[in-house]
Amino acid sequence: MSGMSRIVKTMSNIIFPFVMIFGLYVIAHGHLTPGGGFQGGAVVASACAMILVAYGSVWTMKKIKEKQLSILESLGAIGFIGLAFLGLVFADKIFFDNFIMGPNGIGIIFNKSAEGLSNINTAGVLPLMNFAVGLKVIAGLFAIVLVMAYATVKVKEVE
Amino acid sequence: MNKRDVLAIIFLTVVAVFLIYSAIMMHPFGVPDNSEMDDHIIDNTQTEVGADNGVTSVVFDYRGFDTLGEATVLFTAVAGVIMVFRRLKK
Amino acid sequence: MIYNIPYFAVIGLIIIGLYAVLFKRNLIKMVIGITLIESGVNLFLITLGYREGSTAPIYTLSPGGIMSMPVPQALTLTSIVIGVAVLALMLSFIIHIYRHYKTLDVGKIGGDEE
Amino acid sequence: MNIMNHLPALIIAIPLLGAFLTPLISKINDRLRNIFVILIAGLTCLLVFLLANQVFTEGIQTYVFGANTKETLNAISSGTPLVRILFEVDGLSAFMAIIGCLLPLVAVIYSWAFMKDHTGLDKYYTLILLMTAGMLGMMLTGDMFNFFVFLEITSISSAALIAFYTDKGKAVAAGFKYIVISSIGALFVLLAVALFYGQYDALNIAVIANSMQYSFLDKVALVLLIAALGMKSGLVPMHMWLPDAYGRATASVTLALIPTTLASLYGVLRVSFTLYGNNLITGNPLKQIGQIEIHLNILLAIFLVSLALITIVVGVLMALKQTDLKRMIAYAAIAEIGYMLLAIGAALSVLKTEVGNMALKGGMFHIMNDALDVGLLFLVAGAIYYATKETSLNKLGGLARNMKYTTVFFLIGLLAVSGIPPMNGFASKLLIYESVYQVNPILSIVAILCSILMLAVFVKVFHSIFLGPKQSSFEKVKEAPKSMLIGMAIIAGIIIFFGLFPQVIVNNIVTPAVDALSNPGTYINAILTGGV
Repeated sequence: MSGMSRIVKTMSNIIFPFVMIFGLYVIAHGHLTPGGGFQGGAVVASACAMILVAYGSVWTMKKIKEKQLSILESLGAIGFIGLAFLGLVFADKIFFDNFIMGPNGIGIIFNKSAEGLSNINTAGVLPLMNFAVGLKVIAGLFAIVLVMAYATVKVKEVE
Repeated sequence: MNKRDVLAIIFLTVVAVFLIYSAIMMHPFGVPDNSEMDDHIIDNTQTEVGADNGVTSVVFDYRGFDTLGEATVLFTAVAGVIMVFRRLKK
Repeated sequence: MIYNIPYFAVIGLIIIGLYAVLFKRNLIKMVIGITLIESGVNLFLITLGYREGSTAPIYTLSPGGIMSMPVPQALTLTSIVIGVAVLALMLSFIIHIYRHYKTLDVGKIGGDEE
Repeated sequence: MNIMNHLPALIIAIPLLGAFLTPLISKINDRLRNIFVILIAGLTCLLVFLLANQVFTEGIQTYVFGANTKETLNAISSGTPLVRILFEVDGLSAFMAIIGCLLPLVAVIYSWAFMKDHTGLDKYYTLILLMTAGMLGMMLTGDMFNFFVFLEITSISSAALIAFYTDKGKAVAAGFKYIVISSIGALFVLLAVALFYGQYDALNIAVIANSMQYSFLDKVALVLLIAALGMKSGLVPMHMWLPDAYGRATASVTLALIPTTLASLYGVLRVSFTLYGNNLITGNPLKQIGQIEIHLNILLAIFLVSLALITIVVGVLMALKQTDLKRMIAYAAIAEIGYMLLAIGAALSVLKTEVGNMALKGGMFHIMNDALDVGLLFLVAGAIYYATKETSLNKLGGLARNMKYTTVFFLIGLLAVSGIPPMNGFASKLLIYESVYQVNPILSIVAILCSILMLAVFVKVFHSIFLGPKQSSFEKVKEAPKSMLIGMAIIAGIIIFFGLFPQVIVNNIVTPAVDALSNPGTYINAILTGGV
């Protein structure tokens, strides 16, 4: 797949930052409004998939390899399970403990309880976990789409 | 129609009959029988977890371990897809 | 009884999906069938959490009143992500099968290659 | 932080962390990665043994994620609903977890030499660790939805691993078949979970079991669960995926696949003995039609025994006519699953008696023995494939001269799988024959006949592969490399140890599992009455 016409490329260039920002907004406000790491990650990954469709998988593969995405995904997963492990170290010393909140919490940021005004600085580990999962989902979904698109290109070349 | 299709039709009919009967036996839509667990979460999400979003507090705190599993499923699928499309020669 | 119509929609989706898996010979159509079953089950989970006249279980800008149950929504979220993962793996298997056998007919795959 | 208090969580978290780190470590060095993966698998094994020891000495262990376990259990006993996920490990879970951690460890050791010529090994090791975490999660969890999530992790990673030889269409087709079967099965499980949730607003196994009403919806859920999990454990009307999957995967993957099928079998046991166990044990009739009382345990017993007999007979007969070594062993594995079910079904009809307990002991012990015996045979098949690049029985021959150790290991596996005295298979099969004979002699005779037939099949195979004239094409065949021999030696050693001292194993490991099966009340009370 060698990419689509110039109109499509230009339009996706214009739309891409808006979709990206919307996705990041959904990730960042996961603990306040509908959404979260998975949903926002899927939005950002769809923006990346749009670029993939517009420019073609061969071009995209030159810019970013699936191995780099795989490492990014590993980092997201390690961040998520690492937050769960930190619960073993701090506060109540329980796996998956929300160690920032609670009576024994060590909160510096995100330490406020919900105040009715929807303060973003609430909910303890939840925003951090949202970010870790968001990173994981962006990298993971984009890696799947990229690898599958690239593989189907090769099928056509063989024929 | 061969033998396999006949068996499949019988199977489908039996499943359909059982499921329709279950739907009639279910509690009416919008009026759940029990809701202690969910009421507990709705009442306590702001004080225990500190999140305004009840669903996120379930996803990442009350049932956070499920979410770890879910993230692992996605990780598994990505690893599987990349492995299936790997280069075969060194 | 009339209030149970959402459950019948669920059953419709599951039965159509099972029909596609059992009778269709094209691999892609089988995968579509599995996705239909999965949508049916997800819809069932979501309908279980609804309470009449309820709002979303989110306190931000909440209009007040009763809230619907949050657990089924979380479960559905998990099951949707799992569904995406399974779908991705199945489709990549199909791409490979097509490369090897040059067909998507379920009866012609699995044997020795041409 | 005392590690001993966090064992159930660490058993899942350590392999998961290992799996997430493996892609990063393989950037550095392949050798380092292999060592790292073996270390992680070994550490998991160690943790499982520690946990099993705790369970066997102190009773049921629970772990609540994200909250203090004791406080949560106290709150439940005073009426607060249980919202968090918890792990509950009783004798049965610990028994299965021992199998589930041991075989992947051997598979990883065996892979070092066996897989070294292939690409994509970082993903291969990642997936094996994920599979280990998935099946251990299935065995330890006390939450129905969590069970579904781990079921999916296990089946996705197994499907990807079955399709590892992507240059062969057959392997990919087998992987596709497996993923279709298991995703439909998993959706059935999810539907059953949703039915429970809709009625009781609970997801915990103990809580659901406690409030079980045996309504029509519960029966639909039981059928869905047994059908889905039975399909995944390879019972005969739904076994078609198993020979393909076992036969086309690499030998090390097949070894790790065996405990995943056993994890599904664990699901069947957990559902029928704990979730629906109250009725099973108290023995109240489900329904009374005139003079005839319909008991749940008799119904289940008839269903399971007939399924088991079909499974044994079909497995052995199909094994007879196979020409491919690995497919033949796969059919033998199906027959072995039949033996376990036969014992469990027979025990259901005479629960709470001496005979019932003996049958359960035989069945449970046989689960462990089957995993080891069939696993060893698959490893030997893998070694033969590694040396000769051939699995067809018609072409192999005269390998005994060049592959002495492998021959010995095959002989051990052969004797064990067909139940000949010094091996472990004899110990468990003897228990099964004795107890089943007291329930119904005919069942026992059929089982013995099939066992003899199995011996005949394997002796024939042994003769055609290892004995006979030396073939010119196999003259330069060498013995398998060291890491493969070590892997086979570990399993062979355990087999012989179990065969020589069966009483030690039965008393220390199997009996707690049998107690857990026949007393579902303890599993439920451990959660609902504050762990007292």
